[in-house]
Amino acid sequence: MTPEMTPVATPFFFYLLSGLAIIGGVLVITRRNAVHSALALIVTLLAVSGLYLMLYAPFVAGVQIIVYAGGIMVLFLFVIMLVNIERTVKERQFNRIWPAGVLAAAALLGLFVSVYVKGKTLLSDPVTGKPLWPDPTISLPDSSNTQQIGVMLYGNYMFAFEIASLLLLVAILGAVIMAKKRI
Amino acid sequence: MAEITTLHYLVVAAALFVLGVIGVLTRRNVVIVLMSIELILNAVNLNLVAFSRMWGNLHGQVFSVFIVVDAAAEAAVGLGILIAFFRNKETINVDEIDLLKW
Amino acid sequence: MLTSFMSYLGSQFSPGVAGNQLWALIYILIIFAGVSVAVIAMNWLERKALAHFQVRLGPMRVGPHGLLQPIADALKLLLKEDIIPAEADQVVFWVAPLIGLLAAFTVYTVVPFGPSQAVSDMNIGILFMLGVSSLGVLGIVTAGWASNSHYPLIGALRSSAQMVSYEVAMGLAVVSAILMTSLNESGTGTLSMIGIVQAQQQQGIWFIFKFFPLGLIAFVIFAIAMVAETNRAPFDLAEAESELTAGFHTEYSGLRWSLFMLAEYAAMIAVSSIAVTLWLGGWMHPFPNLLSAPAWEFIFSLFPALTFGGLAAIAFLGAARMPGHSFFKIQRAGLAVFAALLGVLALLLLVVAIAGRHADTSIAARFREGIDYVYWFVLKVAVFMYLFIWYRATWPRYRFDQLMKVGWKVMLPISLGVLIVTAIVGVLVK
Amino acid sequence: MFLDHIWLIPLFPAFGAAMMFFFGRRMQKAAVSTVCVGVVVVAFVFACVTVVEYTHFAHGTGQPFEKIVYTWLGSGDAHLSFLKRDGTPAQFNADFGFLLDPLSVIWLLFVTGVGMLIHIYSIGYMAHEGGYYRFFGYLNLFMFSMLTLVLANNYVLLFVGWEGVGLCSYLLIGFYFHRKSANDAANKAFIVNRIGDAGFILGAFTLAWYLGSFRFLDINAAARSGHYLIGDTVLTAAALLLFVGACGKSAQIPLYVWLPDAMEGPTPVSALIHAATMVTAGVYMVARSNAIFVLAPTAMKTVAIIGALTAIFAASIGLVQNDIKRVLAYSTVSQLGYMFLALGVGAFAAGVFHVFTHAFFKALLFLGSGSVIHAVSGEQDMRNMGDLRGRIPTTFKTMFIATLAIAGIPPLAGFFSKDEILWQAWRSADGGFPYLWLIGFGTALMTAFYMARLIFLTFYGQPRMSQEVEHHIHESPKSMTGPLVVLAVCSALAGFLGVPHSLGGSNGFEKFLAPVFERGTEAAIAATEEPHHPAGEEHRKLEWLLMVLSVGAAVVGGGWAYRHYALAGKDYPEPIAVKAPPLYTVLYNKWFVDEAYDYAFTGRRKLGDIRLGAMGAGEASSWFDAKIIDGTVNGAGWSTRAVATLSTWWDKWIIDGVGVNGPAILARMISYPTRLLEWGLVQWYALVMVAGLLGFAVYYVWK
Amino acid sequence: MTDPRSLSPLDLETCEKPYLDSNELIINMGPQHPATHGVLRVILKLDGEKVLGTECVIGYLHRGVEKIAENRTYTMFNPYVDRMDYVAAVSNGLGYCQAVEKLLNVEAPPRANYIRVILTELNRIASHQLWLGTHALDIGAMTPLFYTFRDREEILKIFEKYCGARLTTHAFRIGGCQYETYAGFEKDVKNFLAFFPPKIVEYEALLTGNRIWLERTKKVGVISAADAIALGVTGPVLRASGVKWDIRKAQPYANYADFDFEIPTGENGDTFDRYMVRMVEMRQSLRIIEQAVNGIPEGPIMAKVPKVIKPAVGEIYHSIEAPKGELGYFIVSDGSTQPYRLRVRPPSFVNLQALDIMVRGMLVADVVAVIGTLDIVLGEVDR
Repeated sequence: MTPEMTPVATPFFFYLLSGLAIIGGVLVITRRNAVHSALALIVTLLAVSGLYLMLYAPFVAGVQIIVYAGGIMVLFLFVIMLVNIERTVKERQFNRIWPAGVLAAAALLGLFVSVYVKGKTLLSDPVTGKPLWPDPTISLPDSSNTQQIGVMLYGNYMFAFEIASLLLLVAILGAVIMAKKRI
Repeated sequence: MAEITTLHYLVVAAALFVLGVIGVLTRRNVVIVLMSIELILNAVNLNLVAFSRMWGNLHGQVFSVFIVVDAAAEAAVGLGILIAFFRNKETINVDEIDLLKW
Repeated sequence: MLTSFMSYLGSQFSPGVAGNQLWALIYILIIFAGVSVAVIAMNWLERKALAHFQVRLGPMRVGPHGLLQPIADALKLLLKEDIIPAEADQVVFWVAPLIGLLAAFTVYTVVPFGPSQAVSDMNIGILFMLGVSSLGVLGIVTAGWASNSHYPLIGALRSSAQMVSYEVAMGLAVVSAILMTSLNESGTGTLSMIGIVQAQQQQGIWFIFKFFPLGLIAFVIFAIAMVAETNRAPFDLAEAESELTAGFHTEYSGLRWSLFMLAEYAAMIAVSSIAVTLWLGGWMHPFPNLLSAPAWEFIFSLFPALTFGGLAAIAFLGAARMPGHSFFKIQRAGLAVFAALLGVLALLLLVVAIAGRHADTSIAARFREGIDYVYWFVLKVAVFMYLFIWYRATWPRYRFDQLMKVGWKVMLPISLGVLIVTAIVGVLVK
Repeated sequence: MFLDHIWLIPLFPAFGAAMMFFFGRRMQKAAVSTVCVGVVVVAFVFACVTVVEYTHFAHGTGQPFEKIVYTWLGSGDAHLSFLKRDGTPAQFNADFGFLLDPLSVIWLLFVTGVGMLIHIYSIGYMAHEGGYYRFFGYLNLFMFSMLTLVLANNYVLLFVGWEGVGLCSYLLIGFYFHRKSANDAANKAFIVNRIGDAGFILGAFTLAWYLGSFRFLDINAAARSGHYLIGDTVLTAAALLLFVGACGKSAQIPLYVWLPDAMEGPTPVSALIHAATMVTAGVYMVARSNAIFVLAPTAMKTVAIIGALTAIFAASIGLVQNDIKRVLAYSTVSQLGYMFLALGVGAFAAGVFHVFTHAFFKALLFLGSGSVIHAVSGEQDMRNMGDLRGRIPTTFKTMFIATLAIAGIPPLAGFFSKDEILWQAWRSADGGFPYLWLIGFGTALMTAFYMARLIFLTFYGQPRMSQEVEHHIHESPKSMTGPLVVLAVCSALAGFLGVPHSLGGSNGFEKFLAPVFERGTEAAIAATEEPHHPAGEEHRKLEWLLMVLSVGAAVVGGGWAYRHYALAGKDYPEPIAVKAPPLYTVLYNKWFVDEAYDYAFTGRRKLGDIRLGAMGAGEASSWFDAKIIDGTVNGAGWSTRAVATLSTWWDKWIIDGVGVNGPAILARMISYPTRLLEWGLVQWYALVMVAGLLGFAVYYVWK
Repeated sequence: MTDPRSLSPLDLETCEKPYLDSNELIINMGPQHPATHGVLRVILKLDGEKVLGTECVIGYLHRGVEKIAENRTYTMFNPYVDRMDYVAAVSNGLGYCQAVEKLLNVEAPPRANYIRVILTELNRIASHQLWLGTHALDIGAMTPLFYTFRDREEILKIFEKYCGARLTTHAFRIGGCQYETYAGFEKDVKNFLAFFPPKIVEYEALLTGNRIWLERTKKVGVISAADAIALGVTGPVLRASGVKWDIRKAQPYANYADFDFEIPTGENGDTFDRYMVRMVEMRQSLRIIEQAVNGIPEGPIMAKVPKVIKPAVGEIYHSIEAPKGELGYFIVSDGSTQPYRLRVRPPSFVNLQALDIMVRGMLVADVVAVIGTLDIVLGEVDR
């Protein structure tokens, strides 16, 4: 009934949001104070949520905001406040093997880049000749996105859904028991 | 600015992933390590959703919902362990968490 | 631009859906201004209403009957020294009120003042609303932490624990209302705010009365949870002045403090809007199923004019009843001018109502409809605002453990039960 | 109309259980019994009406009725499909569906009927116990699970019921949870059953993988289609796995050990769950899968042999037990063995018939023993009873009838079903089955002996209880004796449903069940080779001869017991103990099976110095850890020390002289790579992970 | 009972550990705090929100009243006592005047006694009203404060008309009253008697049945009778624990013996009982006032007191039932015009001792409620 939302200024928003996300990510891993890191992470999460909206995944975007930004990050902030940080702020921030870590991460980045480059040019499907990363041709109706995800969650992914619920239950119990004062 | 393709999203996700990996591998503060793991998971989610858009079905989005669930569980348990640990050792530095070494 | 300007007036959709960026921008501005004004008015109203609950007059000096008091307050707050404690975390201290404010105001992008009178109609409207309003916690937590002081820290922990706990009951109550939207032929519900109101329109009933008393219970739970969610009395533990001086904003002053207040009141209006949308039929006038004849439509469309007319009359009466002393000359004149303004507004509304009385697609009719929608929506929200004030005047404050007990042991099971029963009844009815 | 709402039958008790779960704590006892017994009565009535309607529906053709309420697992979506063994895709579908055919009709009727009677009985029995609502809630939950099991139309739903009854059994055995023995027994039952359940679920999935469905009708149709040869390996494996499940649930060798211990539960529970209904679930399941078993002769033989062995084995233990409920428990195991014997020799109908009659008289025996225990203030040891005949007459009379029935005295129910089994065992074509008959015959003899022993020790002889107890003896309330009488009538008359041809009957029971057990094409050919009704006079005479023999055995066994126990006073001698003391010891200690299990599986006992079983494994790993790993570590330490000593020596005597720090450098070079592996820094491990990830990715991208 | 002496004092050194296990937090409540009724400073040791212990720091309002007395004549000192419990100035004055009268062996005339009783009981109501308003405000109910202040105004008007002051009344003189009642005094008092009962109903309608109020007050700040006696707690706090002790009945002064009234007691010694005791006390005060105003005799209002008060050498202790409990004056006279030593036994000061055992194990919010329910006035605590 409603017309599909037509994306506006897509490139602009994409670069804005991804820029925010990456800057946030950089801040997360560089700040001394964990609270600042957490705030930066929130920025990243919200930016990623915006990217989901651009990808016609409003439900995932909503879940991202509610669960991540509203739930998990509050938990993080809570914990950061509980464990005192005055000492850790003054200490060395990186461990002794950080060059190795950065090197490994750089190798990983190189891997990604090379795969993407290859995927764009070489790795096309030999049979159909289609590239590995086709441009999105089939448009998803985002007006019924939530309904469809619901149908899939309760249909195809029934087991996974149930197991996820069980996982959450176990996590709750585990977290409660571990965070208890006296075990 | 050209049109935004799937690859663009993948590149962003790769960047976030690598940032997360750096955080996990180098930071000493456990809380920040955990946050870096959230970054990694987010990068994966972004990939999944981008692929979901690319193929025009919703499986990727459903999976990303599951990953969010997983992240919530991971954060809860991880922080629980962290608090329990902090209570005993009064530190939240990864390289001081090496009791099993002995 | 003109076409884009005019095209919206004939459109069935909210500007966000129709892709009309100009109008979306206009709406954002209108809503921002409107909410700010509403908060200011609410400030005055709260002081006056609370005063009258407590057998006193409230502000009387600044402007007639204290009408200009909020402006004076705002000026005072703007001019106050902006203190940042030396030991505070400067950046976070600075950012915290903005987070709260941003969260409170972003919610309004999906508030449906009418079927096309909204910034946008998101597919995940209610989810978005709950999510973004839950971000307000972050502002409070960071404010409490950044102050680097004990009272704010306790206040922040209290309030975030409280908001997180009550969010659960709130969400479940919301879900039971959303379930009700799926009772149509296709069997698919909707999360869109406008869709929810339209579902009520199609089913010809406000959800508060649906499956009596299930809808009512869910509504009551939401109504309680939203008070807790906004940290208002009797759940105002986070800023319990008798215990924690001022809770998380103890160290705040001046402009920053006023931002917190702005956020709090904006959040109150926002959650009230959710309640109105989900259970009280949104923009619909009362008895949508019975009184839907054109004659009734016309009568209901006279309400805005009547309301403003009534307000104008009250203001005139007030002006007339002012003491005849020359000290009151200016005040009397001011009130008279205010009354005259209200009267003119009433006349304008009357003209629009009469000009647009035929339900055609003329601009006047569209205008009339829009005004009606916004009027009824705002009226219902105003009732909630009054309730907020009333609660504050009547009840003592809960203790923290009692609050948590109520949230987890009373509200959560009830809302879960209501959700389950609603689902069962919904299936059976189908 | 009722047939269409067959899914309501299990829901009635479920409703009762839910009521108990949510509100039971606050309800009066009267309200509890009204609700809980009420729902079962309603279920029974509903079941009866449904069955009547079903008989009209089926018109004697025995056509099954299937009602699928909704698709429970899987959505018919291609994403949930899997590849069958033969490579064709199949749906993973499990419905919430109900199947009514003659087999489930029989179970439905006696589960609800006997269940109802036992519910009524429990009102009186449990009147003074704590946890009243809990007990009835569990019972109702059990009824729900059992009915789900019986009415399920596929293996998955059956498994739900299967696990449900297992859970209820666990809960009810451990009902007196403050008694350690009850808790242990409950745990034992649960754990032993898990072993069986593992087999069952593997079997069910094997079938689904092989035949492409969980639905009984699909599986039966496939099995009977003739596509599969007799002796098909996969089907044999599946049948054996299913039989493992049946062994667990129905207490067959080697998984029978839990059932005698399960008598820790309240007596009505023993009657309902551990005698009449739940333990026959295994029989039901095997009977339900008869189409598979028919295709797997090896499995059939296994079933028959295990059944026969269990029968005689348990009966032999029952000969000398003193606890009244334990005797009955071993009797149950033995009778279950009979049933499996019948199934194993292909006489499915006979097995089911025995389940049917056994449900009545064994429930009656248990309830009667409950009544006796009730009368003698909770005493369970028969050595402390005696001469109760005149004091609790109703109980005595009904129990006597039941004893006659189980011993196989004509014309009571047990006679017909047991003789049918023995006859089928004798008659079956495959070689070696007369031996099975012999075992069955021996079992019958023992059965008569130990049942008569129970009766005589309990009701005859001289009173051996204490004065105080004797003073308290009283007949049980009406709500307890009522069910006893009804069950006694049933035990007396139920046999006439299946009077064999040889006695001029029409064997209506077998006819009724025939559609369920019809053979498929392949199997039918095999079946035609042996005529189904050997009408020859020879056969009839043989059959009569066997009957006379078994009745004779019953009389002999009973008579022997009479000789030794009828006048038993205090310190009466046990005949077996007198004649063959070692045998008595072995029997009294149940062939030392529990001990053997402790040695072999749990490891609670040590075999010499070695511990086996689960604890043994733990101990072994502990030993491995302590000796090998720590030894290696210590060895490394020792060798390091040695190297260090050496280097000190070297340093002192050689380096100082020569002036080179070589050994120290060497030691560091040796230690460095070791340290790299076990640094203790989590991020190092993560780094290794990333490196591994990189390696894999590089390999796959550029291979 | 828990011996209050067995409670270990707050160990400030070991508090604030830097790690989570202890989780102990030191919080300074006051002296600038909305709920400490002035300048009380309470140091709270908290485990999360749970109170592990308290330490009251007092003296921020110390003015050396007792020392001042040694440098003033008996008459000159009279106004100073009004500044101690400034919400119950009349009671303070009554106690002092009666103590000096006792020292001088002077008896106030009957009419003066009647006036004294009427004013003291009015003052008791006023004090309780102020307590109710602030107590409710501490617990979060804003509205009662304004209601009680509105009604307290009526009492203050009577005071003002009688002696010209509203708060620090200085109403009585040694030997009687300075002022004869003004014309219409009795009418005013009777008007008040008619005016006030519906207002108590109004307060109770706001609070007594209120669920939140009940949850906040019941089982909060419990103190047993034995503990209360051991600590020397008096007044409504003691009576709420079930001890029927009221100086007006136990050692009647002025002419309280002439009046018929009851002593309300509680059972549980919790905040709610103290609330109820005070509510009933207000009604009982009305009864006393009614009897007094109806039976007020004619006659002189001053006894014969020498112009220069020079009591004989000796010492005297006299106590009265002030709104907050037993208010006692111990005066040592060396025969001069000034007291050699004057010591006040203030009820607020003594009652404040009970704070610690009342709040241990409770939550922060309860500390506020308990401070409110103790009804302390810092002017009296610090003197």
